[in-house]
Formats: sequence, structure tokens, C-alpha cells
Amino acid sequence: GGQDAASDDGDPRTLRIAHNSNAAALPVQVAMAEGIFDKHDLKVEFTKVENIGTLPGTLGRSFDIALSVPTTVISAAQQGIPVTQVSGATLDVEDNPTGFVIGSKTSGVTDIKQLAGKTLGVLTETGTTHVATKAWLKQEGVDPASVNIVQVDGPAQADQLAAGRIDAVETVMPFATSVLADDNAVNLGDPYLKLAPELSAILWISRQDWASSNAEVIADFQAALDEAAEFIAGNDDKARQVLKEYTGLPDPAIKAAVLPTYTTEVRPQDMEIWLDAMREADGFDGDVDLNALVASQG
Amino acid sequence: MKAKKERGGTPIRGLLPLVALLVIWELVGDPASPYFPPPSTWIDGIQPLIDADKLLPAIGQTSLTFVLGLAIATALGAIVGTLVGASRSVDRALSPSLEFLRALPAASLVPVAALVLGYTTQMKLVVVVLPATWPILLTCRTARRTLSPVLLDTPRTLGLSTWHRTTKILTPALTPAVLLGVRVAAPLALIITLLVEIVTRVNGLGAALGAAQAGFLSAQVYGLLTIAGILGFAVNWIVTRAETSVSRRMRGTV
Amino acid sequence: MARRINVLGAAVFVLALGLWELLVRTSILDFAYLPPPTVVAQGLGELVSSGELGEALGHTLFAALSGWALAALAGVAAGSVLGLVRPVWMYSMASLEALRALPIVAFVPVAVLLFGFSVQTEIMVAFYAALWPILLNTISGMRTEPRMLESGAVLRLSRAAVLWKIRLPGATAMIVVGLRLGLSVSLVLTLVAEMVGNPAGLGFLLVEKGQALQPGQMFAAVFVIGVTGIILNALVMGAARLAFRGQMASSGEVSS
Amino acid sequence: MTPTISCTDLEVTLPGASGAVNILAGVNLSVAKAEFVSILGTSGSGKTTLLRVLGGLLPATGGEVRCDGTPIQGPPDGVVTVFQDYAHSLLPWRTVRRNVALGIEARLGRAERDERVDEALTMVGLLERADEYPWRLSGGMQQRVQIARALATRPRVLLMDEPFGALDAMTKASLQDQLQQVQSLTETTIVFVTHDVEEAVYLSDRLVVLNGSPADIGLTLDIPLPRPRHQISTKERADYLELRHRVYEALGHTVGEPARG
Amino acid sequence: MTPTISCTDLEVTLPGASGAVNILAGVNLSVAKAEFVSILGTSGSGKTTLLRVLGGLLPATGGEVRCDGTPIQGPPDGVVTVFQDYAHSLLPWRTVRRNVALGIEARLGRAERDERVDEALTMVGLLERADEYPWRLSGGMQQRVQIARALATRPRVLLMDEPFGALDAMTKASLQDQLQQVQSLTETTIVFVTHDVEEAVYLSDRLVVLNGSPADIGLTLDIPLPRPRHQISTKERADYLELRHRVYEALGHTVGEPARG
Ligand SMILES: Nc1ncnc2c1ncn2[C@@H]1O[C@H](COP(=O)(O)OP(=O)(O)OP(=O)(O)O)[C@@H](O)[C@H]1O
Ligand SMILES: Nc1ncnc2c1ncn2[C@@H]1O[C@H](COP(=O)(O)OP(=O)(O)OP(=O)(O)O)[C@@H](O)[C@H]1O
Ligand SMILES: [Mg+2]
Ligand SMILES: [Mg+2]
Repeated sequence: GGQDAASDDGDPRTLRIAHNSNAAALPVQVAMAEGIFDKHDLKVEFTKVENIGTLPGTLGRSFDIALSVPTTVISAAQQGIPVTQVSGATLDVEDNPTGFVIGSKTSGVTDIKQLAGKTLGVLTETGTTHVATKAWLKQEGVDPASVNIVQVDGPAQADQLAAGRIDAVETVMPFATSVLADDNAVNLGDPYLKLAPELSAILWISRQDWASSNAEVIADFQAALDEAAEFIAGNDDKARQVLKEYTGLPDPAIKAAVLPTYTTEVRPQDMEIWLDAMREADGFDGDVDLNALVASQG
Repeated sequence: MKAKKERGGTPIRGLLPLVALLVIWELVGDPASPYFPPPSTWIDGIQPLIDADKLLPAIGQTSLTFVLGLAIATALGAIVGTLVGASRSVDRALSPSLEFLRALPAASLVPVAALVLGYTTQMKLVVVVLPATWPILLTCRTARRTLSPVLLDTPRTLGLSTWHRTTKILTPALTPAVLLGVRVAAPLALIITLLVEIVTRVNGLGAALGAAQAGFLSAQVYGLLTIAGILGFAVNWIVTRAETSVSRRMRGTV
Repeated sequence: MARRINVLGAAVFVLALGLWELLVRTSILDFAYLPPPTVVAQGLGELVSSGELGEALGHTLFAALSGWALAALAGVAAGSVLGLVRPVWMYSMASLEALRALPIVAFVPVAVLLFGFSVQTEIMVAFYAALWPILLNTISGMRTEPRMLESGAVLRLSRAAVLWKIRLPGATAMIVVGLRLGLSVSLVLTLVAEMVGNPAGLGFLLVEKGQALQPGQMFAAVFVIGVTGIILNALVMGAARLAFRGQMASSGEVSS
Repeated sequence: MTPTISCTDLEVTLPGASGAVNILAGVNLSVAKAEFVSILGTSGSGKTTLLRVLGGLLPATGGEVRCDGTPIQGPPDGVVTVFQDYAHSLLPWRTVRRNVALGIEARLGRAERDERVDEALTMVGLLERADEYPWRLSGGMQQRVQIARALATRPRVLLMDEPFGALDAMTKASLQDQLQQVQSLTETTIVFVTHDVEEAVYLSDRLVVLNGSPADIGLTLDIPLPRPRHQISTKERADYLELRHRVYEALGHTVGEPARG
Repeated sequence: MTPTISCTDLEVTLPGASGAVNILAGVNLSVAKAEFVSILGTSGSGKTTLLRVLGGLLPATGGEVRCDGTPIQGPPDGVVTVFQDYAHSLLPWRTVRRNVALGIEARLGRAERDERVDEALTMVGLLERADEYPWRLSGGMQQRVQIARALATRPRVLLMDEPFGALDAMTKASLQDQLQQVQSLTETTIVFVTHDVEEAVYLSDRLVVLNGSPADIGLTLDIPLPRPRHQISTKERADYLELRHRVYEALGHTVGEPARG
């Protein structure tokens, strides 16, 4: 039961938000810390969920808005879970990449083409980063099936690569920092940017019915995030303090962190790129109504 | 007291309640449900895996780890359980450390094991064997402790070597306990095998399951779960059969 | 009855920790991900002083113990019925065996859907996991020495009295084994549920600290889990020794 | 008067290595109220089997077993068996005292129960071992605990399978006399399996010998010795010696019988 | 000559409900090669305990136990104990034949093993039950299987704990004579616990009585009756009757002793 639980919460201006320890969610945290949500008459209840892959099914029940990635949104929608994007989160651009494929000199992987026959550690085999990497491999003429894939938890990646258990690793911040700290590590590039020069890989989602009946709330949410992004740009120290608090990362990692480029723009064109990439690289054959995946801009 | 005719293993007719449950699910289930698709959709769900020739290798990989892990756990559990049951000081020396180890969640052991052993079947085995050993060890320990002292004195007074004492007295006397332990351990071993595969995506049913879950392919998830369940049931059925036939021969003592 | 502290066991444990420290110090085991015990101890201090540990531990214990207690009741009751009433056994055991073979971990996401991100999800998982060892051990323990049952029959004990005075006490040693197994299994699966499902408790703490690149704190959580396992087991054994003196003595669980 | 316990044309078949084996065939026995009947017979002749059938523990494959006139299904009320296999029949998790209380604790109040248990334990000489676990007792002691457990229930019918087999002569004699006394006070009906001819003659009103394969009753002998009997004076009587002689003869041996000076 | 088996100042303490209990204290016994020594004593006096210590199955808490002059640790080679608790000492998953073979199957070839097993089973009269499981046998039969198992190993020293306790007089007498014959042929040293005074006097070269608490040896009596002995003629001898009388007296009873016409 409980399929139509979209509006089981009385006050639409109370947002139950879930996300993980990702720097992409920093604007939400900053907006909470700096009272920006209050200014927009929004009340936020936050829950940290590290495994965001489970979130689409819980929207409308436990949460209203959650952090997600395009591949998850597309798969969920295709299986009849009515999710939609309500806001962008970050944007990958040439001078501020968030995705990394990192090789190791000792394993002889200093170029993406050398991955054939090697073992690549990935965060999630079905995740956005890996779909992008596969598309990239194809572009470079490497059969993705020739790469041996294992899933490696972010915190263990640096050790695994250094110990030679994997030959290359596909990762994001903040893990990329510690992986790259090793002398043998070689950054091969950002797989997202191989799909498009500018691409959104992280976004905020909700249930479709919730989104359509709360357009105003969504607009306020986006406005709050935009304001928070501005605050971040102007108050680096304070922003990093907030980052430290909700991620729990140690000081050196906080200091070294390169903050992503924030955006609240909903980019249907990116969704299409992701769907193409999934079809191309992952053999995804679902039929998805992309229009339903983006909430109408308020 | 009545002369019952006992057949080996659990009677198959005991599956009736489960079948009834599945039938009801089929009848009331909504084929489009993203969470609870009825059984008839499950086969369609796994069809893509069959078409891609991925299913059989996955079953093979998982079975290998599961069965091998269970076998190692059986040997280890039986041996350590017997030792610990026989000697109070060995028991006291090892128990806290063993209790510590068995409470550790497999998922946090995987990265450590992978660091040492790489993403290999050996790594999977190490992570699987640890928790699966426990039921066998504990059951065996208790059985060893409750053995009649006279039964243990018998081979001693007859001058049997330690080896023969082990093979001729301890082994048969403790076999029912070991088999009970294996029955408890089998699903655990299977769960951990799948968990390791889900976490690492190293080949197997668990990897497929993890991928299906991430893609919200619930019919496929149920299909894979059913296959895993059948695997576990099969091993369990074999062990139960063995247990029944052993305890029938042991009727004098039970 | 008064049992001394298990010095021997503690010594072996400390020795193992020392060996681990030594391996790290001599760089034989040199991984950022796997810190030495001293660093773990430091992480433990941090977790304790921040108050995160106490809260997480309380949550996990509540979930694991609730699930376990329910499983103990259901397992012993159902195990008794299955062990004694042959038709019930014949017409349901195979179903239970099949359900038992289902990998519970894979159901955590489904449980999250059913119960939401709540402690009920964890309790359900802990219950399901702990049920089987308790059930199977109870059934097996119910195979009582026939001469004892005949003694009960001859002394005209009622069926309830035979169950209560002969079968269950005779099965106690086995049931206690089931309870011990169930306890550790429910703890482990509560943690799994917290790691992949409900973001609370020690399981989530572990993941969170891992994601936060704090291996010291992460392994401190692991360490606490292990020690919790030791303590819970000691409590169960202690309670069993108090409650079932005779059974524990006759099965060699009380040192004389 | 209907006999307290009886069997007619009793037949018992048990499974064996090479198919079913006929253990008892055509056994007819009826024991009157307050009667003391002993059963003798070579090892493996079927004494235990017969006692188990009379006690309702083993269903007959043929014939009929009755207690107070009604066919029995399962152990009848007040009919208590003392097993040959004492080691298996005590509950190892209960102390001696609580083992003895097993049959009465549900029926009696605390005070009366304690009194009965103490009385029974005193009879078998184990009062001071009351708080011990049975597996810490010697074989003969365990056997006596089982006897005490049966006596504590004040049974109407007592079926005893070599109850004094593991006891030394002194302890045995004392228990024999206790048993006699209990019986004369409470009119218990007793069926008593023993290998000890002296004991059988000394205690019984009647004595039957099981023999053959399948076994039936080969000899029935009334023992009309006056009661109460005494270990010395009764055993000195000429008719006692005569009866004893006849039993030895019936058992087919001249050897085991102690020489008569 | 060093005695085959001996103990000096033997002390044994066992755990009890209220702390450790001293069971044996200051027991001195030495048994020469080919000697037959019987141990008598009331139920619970410590006979089984003593036998377990002599057999190397229970460590003494004080004093010394030697076999062929060397202190023993664990059961010495060729010293075989026959347990009072026969039910627990047979392996329920083995047939009678394979139970009897247990002690020799590792040492002997198939042919010789089969021969020995058959011989031992014939001695105890159970050859035709060889393929049965022990839990399908009567108590006395199980006891005999255990005896056969011990005999099949051709032990140098045989420690027997009430081995004939569950047997009828006929079977017992036959086994007594078998045992005598085995002993005279193989010079086996035998320590024999029994409650049967007749049996003790008939079989022994020497007889000791355990008494007291903690127990020690209260009486030692040589039995210089000529060998071979016979069930009838030996038991008719005046010196046999005299010895028997003395034992009964030492055991403190006038009652259990059969009257002498
Ligand atoms: N559980 C059983 N299953 C099959 N056969 C049995 C079983 N118990 C006894 N028997 C057989 O029944 C026969 C009679 O056994 P029973 O125990 O009645 O003899 P008994 O007269 O009591 O002998 P004993 O004096 O040695 O105790 C024996 O041949 C025995 O092998
Ligand atoms: N396992 C044990 N633990 C503690 N005490 C024991 C144990 N076995 C025997 N005892 C005690 O030791 C004493 C002697 O027992 P033992 O078995 O040697 O007597 P026994 O002379 O063989 O008697 P019986 O003729 O009845 O067999 C008894 O008081 C008994 O309670
Ligand atoms: Mg019998
Ligand atoms: Mg004894």
C-alpha cells in the first residue's frame, strides 16, 4: 500500500530532505545553517542517507526531496517509480571537474586506452560515473567488456590502487584527493566531460505528483539554493566549516576540497545525454518519457 | 512409539503453504507493481540475463563460493568446536576472540580482505567462512560437552590412537551436531556470499542482484532471489537428508 | 557459580591486538584504510566524547535485542510445535526451509519500502535472521532420550508437564546454542540493515565514518561491535547459567 | 475379582537386523491386587519386553493387556515402571531430590511433597545425597534414586526391572525388606524382574519363568511362605530351600545353586 | 617381581554438590601378574572410582599408580576396562560385530580380526546376534557385547566393573567359567568388581573389601582354593564355605548369607 502517499505530510512548506556526505549538497546545508530556508518560509528536516540509491522508492513516504543522479532517475522512472528532477545540484565544467578516472603507473595505466584487460575499481557499477566511463571507453575504441570491473568503496580506493589490487579507479571527490596523493597515480580525466563539455551529474528529485502540486515550494527551494551558492562563493571559510560538519571529513581533506560548481538549473538536455549514454554504453533499452523527468520550471 | 515410516529429508509436501502463498500473490498481485510484481513476471525479469548468457555463469560462481565456503566452515567449525568442547582452557582462551570476530559485519571486512587477497574467490571465501563457521562450531562444542564420559573412555581403554579415536568415535558421535550446524550455517553462508558479491560486484548472483536493485528491476530481483533461494534450499535439503539418515542410525543415543 | 574474569581469553585477545599493532608498525600491513589499534583507540575516544557512539550503540542494541527477543519467543514456540507435532512439521517444514534459504539482505530495500526508514525495518530483519537458528536448534533439541520420556509417561505427567519438565529442559543446551547464534546473527544483520537501509545506529556510523575518511573512527565502531558481541554472549551465557543451573551443569557449561 | 494387571495370548514382535522377530508369543499372566510376582528368565528372553507391555510402554502386536479390567493404551494411572536402564531414566539437570519429586510435584503441595521425597530417599539410604546431580552418583545410587522416584508416587502397581541388580548384598537386603514393608502397608501390586533366584523366592507370592524363543511362561510357582518374611529365619526354612531348589531346577541348572551343606 | 598393577597411598577427590569430596584415601593395592583380585564394597563406596584410576582413566589426586613398575598416565597398553555403564560404552552406530572389532580392527588383518570377533562372540553366546545394533539388544546382551569387545583384544590386564551384574545365574556361571579358562590360558591379570560374594570367592585368588568414607581397603582375604575350580565341586568344599562365611561376616551381615542346611 501507501502508493499515493505523496501528500501525507500536512504542511507543504516542511521539506523532508535526504542526501549523503556529498559536497554537491553543500548549498542545502549552508541554507539550513545560514537561515536561508527560513527566509524563504521553508522548514527543512534533514536526514543523512549514505546509500542514495535506495531513495527514489522512499520519496513521498519518508522524504520529499532527495539527492540523486541521472542514471538512477532514469532507471527508476522506467520501472514505474514516478520521480522527477526538481532542481539541479552541480554542473561539471572543464575547469572544475568532479569525476575522475585515475590510473597507476605501476599497473601501466596512464591513458584510458590502456584499461583493456585491466581491473577498474568503481564506486557503483550502475552509477553515473561508470556509465560515463563506459561511453568514454567506447569513444576511445576500447570495448568496455574487456575491462574487469569491481566495486570498491570510496575510502578504500587509495589503498587498493596503491596495493595493486586494482589497476585504475573511477572516483569522485573527496576520495579522488587521497587517491591522487600517491606518486604513482595518474589522473586520466573526467568521464562526464567526455559526454558533453558541460553536464549535470547530480540533481535533486521528488515524486512527480508532489512536484506538480508544489511548484511554488520548488521555486522557493531553488531560490534558497541559489542564494546559498552565492553565500558559498563569498564565504569560503564558513562554507567549508559547514562541509566539515555534515561530512565529518578531516581538516586536511576539507582544506584540499575543490568545491563543485553549483547550479539549480534543470537541464532536460543533460537528461537526454545520460539516456543516450545508458543506451549506448549500458545496453539500456527502456522507454522513458523524458518530459516527465523534469518538473516544470516555476 | 508407533513404528513410523521415516523417509530421508523434509517431506516435500511441506512446500504446500509456500505454494499457496505464491498463488495468492499471483492472483492479487499487480503485474505493473514496481515493488511487488507477481511470480509470473519473475521469469520475464531474468530473461535478459539468460539471453546475455550471464545467468548460468553467475549461478556457477555463487555456488562455488557458497559450497566451498560452507565446506571449509564445516571442517573448521567441527575441528575447533570439538577442541573447544573438549578443553575448558582452550575454550576460555579462544572464546572471546572468536565472539569478537563473529560479530563483525561482513561488509566492513570485505575491503580489508580485498586489500590482502584482491578481488578473488579466495577473498570471498575468507569473508564467507568466518560467520558460517560459528553455528557449526557452537553446536559441535555443546555436543562434545554432553557426550557420555564412558563413551569417551571406551576408545582410550581399548588403546585406540588419537586418529582412530577421532575417526571412529568422535566423528560419528558428533556428526548429527555438525549437520545441524551446517543447516543453520548454510543460509548464512549464502547470504554472505551474495552480500560480498553485491558489495564488490565480483561475478555471481549477488552482482546481478545488486545491479538489478540499482536499476529498480524488481521482477528480476525476485527472480534472482528465487534462484538463490532454490540454491540454498537444495543444499539444505541434502544436509537434512544426511541428518535424518545419520540420526536414524544413531537412534540408540538420541 | 562465581566465575572469575576470563584472564586467559582476555590475554589472547590483547595479544592479537598487539600483533596487529606490530604488523602496522613494522609496515608489513601498511594501509591507510586499516589503522593500527592505537589509532582505533583514538578514534574510539573521539566517538565517545562526541556522544555519537553512545547513541548509535543504543539504537543498534535496541533493534538487535528486540528482534532477537521476538525471535526467541517465536523460535522456541514454533520449534516446540514443529518438533512435537509431526503433521505440522510435515506440512510446513519444507516451506520454512525454503524461506530460510532466502537471502534476507536482499530484502532490506523491500523492508525499507514496507516500513520506511525506521527501526522497525531493522527489528524485522533482526527477527527474521535470528529466528532460524533458534527454531532449528529447538527442533533438534526436542529429540529427547526416549527413556526419559517413558519416565514421564510412567509417572503420568501431563503432556504439558512432559514438554515443560522433560523436553524443554532436555533441549535447553541446544536452545541456548540457538539463542547465542541468533543473537550474533541478529546483531550482524541489524548492522547490515543500518548500512544499506535505515541510516542510524552503529552500522550507519561505520559507513558514515568511512565516507568521511576517518578510518580510525570507522574501525572504532567495528571494534565496539565486536566487543558488544563478546558482552552480549557473556550475558546470555550468564543468564542461562542462572536460570538453567541443572541443564548447564549437566551439559558441562558450569565449571566445577 | 478382576486381576489388577493381566495379559492374554500376548504376542510381541520387534524389528531386528533381518526382519521382524517374534519375542513373546502366547504369554498369559494375571496378577492380583497386592500380589508380588517375580519374573525370571535367561538374558534376552524377553522379561524387559514383557514388563514394558504390562506397563503400557510398548503396544502388544497380538493378544490383550488389561489393567483393572480395561484394555490399556499407554501407561495407566498408578502403574509405575522402574527401568533396568537407570542411567538414562533420570533427568540429568535435576538434583536427586527434584528427580524423586518428578512424579508428585504437580499433584501435591510443597510440604507433603518434601515429606514424601525425604521419606523415599531415606528408604533407599540417599537422603544426604539429595542435592547432588544424578550423574555424580555411583551406578547403584542412581538405581536407588529411580526406585525412590517410583516409591514417592505411592503406586498401585509397581513394575520393577532388575531394580536391585547393581546393589551390594547388604543394601539389597535392606531394600528388599523396605519393599516388603511398603507392600504390606499399601497393598501395592508388584511385578518384579530379577536374576537372583534367592531374591525371587524370598520376595514373591508367585514366580514365573520366561523361556523359549519366542518366549512364553515355562513355569509358574506359588511361594506360600508365610509373611512377614525375614532374611534369616525365612531363608532357613525347609520349604524355602525346597522352593529355591525347584526354581534352580526349572531354570535348568544344578550348577548355580549354592551347595547345601 | 614388580606387580602388574599397583597403587600406593591412592587418594581421589571428586567434585560434589557442596565442594570437593574425598572418595578414596590411602588405598594400597598391588596385583601380580595372572592374579585374579575381586573388589567388594557397598554401593557408592568407590569401587568404580578405584577401577577407573587403575585403568588410567581418572588421574589420582594423590599417591601413585603404576603399571609394570612405571607410573601411569592414561590407559596403559593392554589394560582394558569393562565398564559398569555398558549402555553408554557401546557405539550405537556400529553393529555388535563392529563394536567388538573396535579394539583390534586397526591392529589386525581382516581374517584374524573376524576370527577373534567370532571367537569372542561365541564365548559370550551372541554369535547369532552379530549383525544387530546394540540398542536392539537386552541389557544383559549389551553387557556381554562389551565383555566380548574386551576379550577380543586379548588384554594383559582386565579391569571389570560388575561385568556379570545384569546376567541370569546360568549365563553368569557359564561366563565365569569362560573367564577362568581364558585367564589360565593367557595369564591375564584381572581386577574384578562385583556385588556377588559367591562369585568373588569362586573366581578370585584374593579379595578386597572397600569401606569407609573416604574409602580404603578394609579387608584383604586370600582365596587359596585349588584351580581349576568347578561350579559344583568347588562350591561344595568346606574351605569355600568357610571363606564365603568370612566375607559375609566382614561385609557386616549375617542376613544375606544363604543359610546352610
Ligand atoms: N528396541 C528393540 N528393538 C528390537 N529388538 C529388541 C529391542 N529391545 C530388545 N529387543 C530384543 O528382544 C529380546 C528380548 O529383550 P529383553 O530386553 O526383553 O530381554 P530381557 O529378558 O530383559 O534380558 P536381560 O535379562 O538381558 O535384560 C532380545 O532378543 C532383544 O534383542
Ligand atoms: N563423576 C562423578 N563426580 C563426582 N562424584 C562422583 C562421580 N562419580 C562418582 N562419584 C561419587 O563417588 C563415590 C563413589 O562412586 P563409585 O561409582 O566409585 O561407587 P561404586 O563403589 O562403584 O558404587 P556402585 O556399586 O553403586 O557402582 C560416590 O559417592 C559417588 O557419588
Ligand atoms: Mg532386561
Ligand atoms: Mg560402580
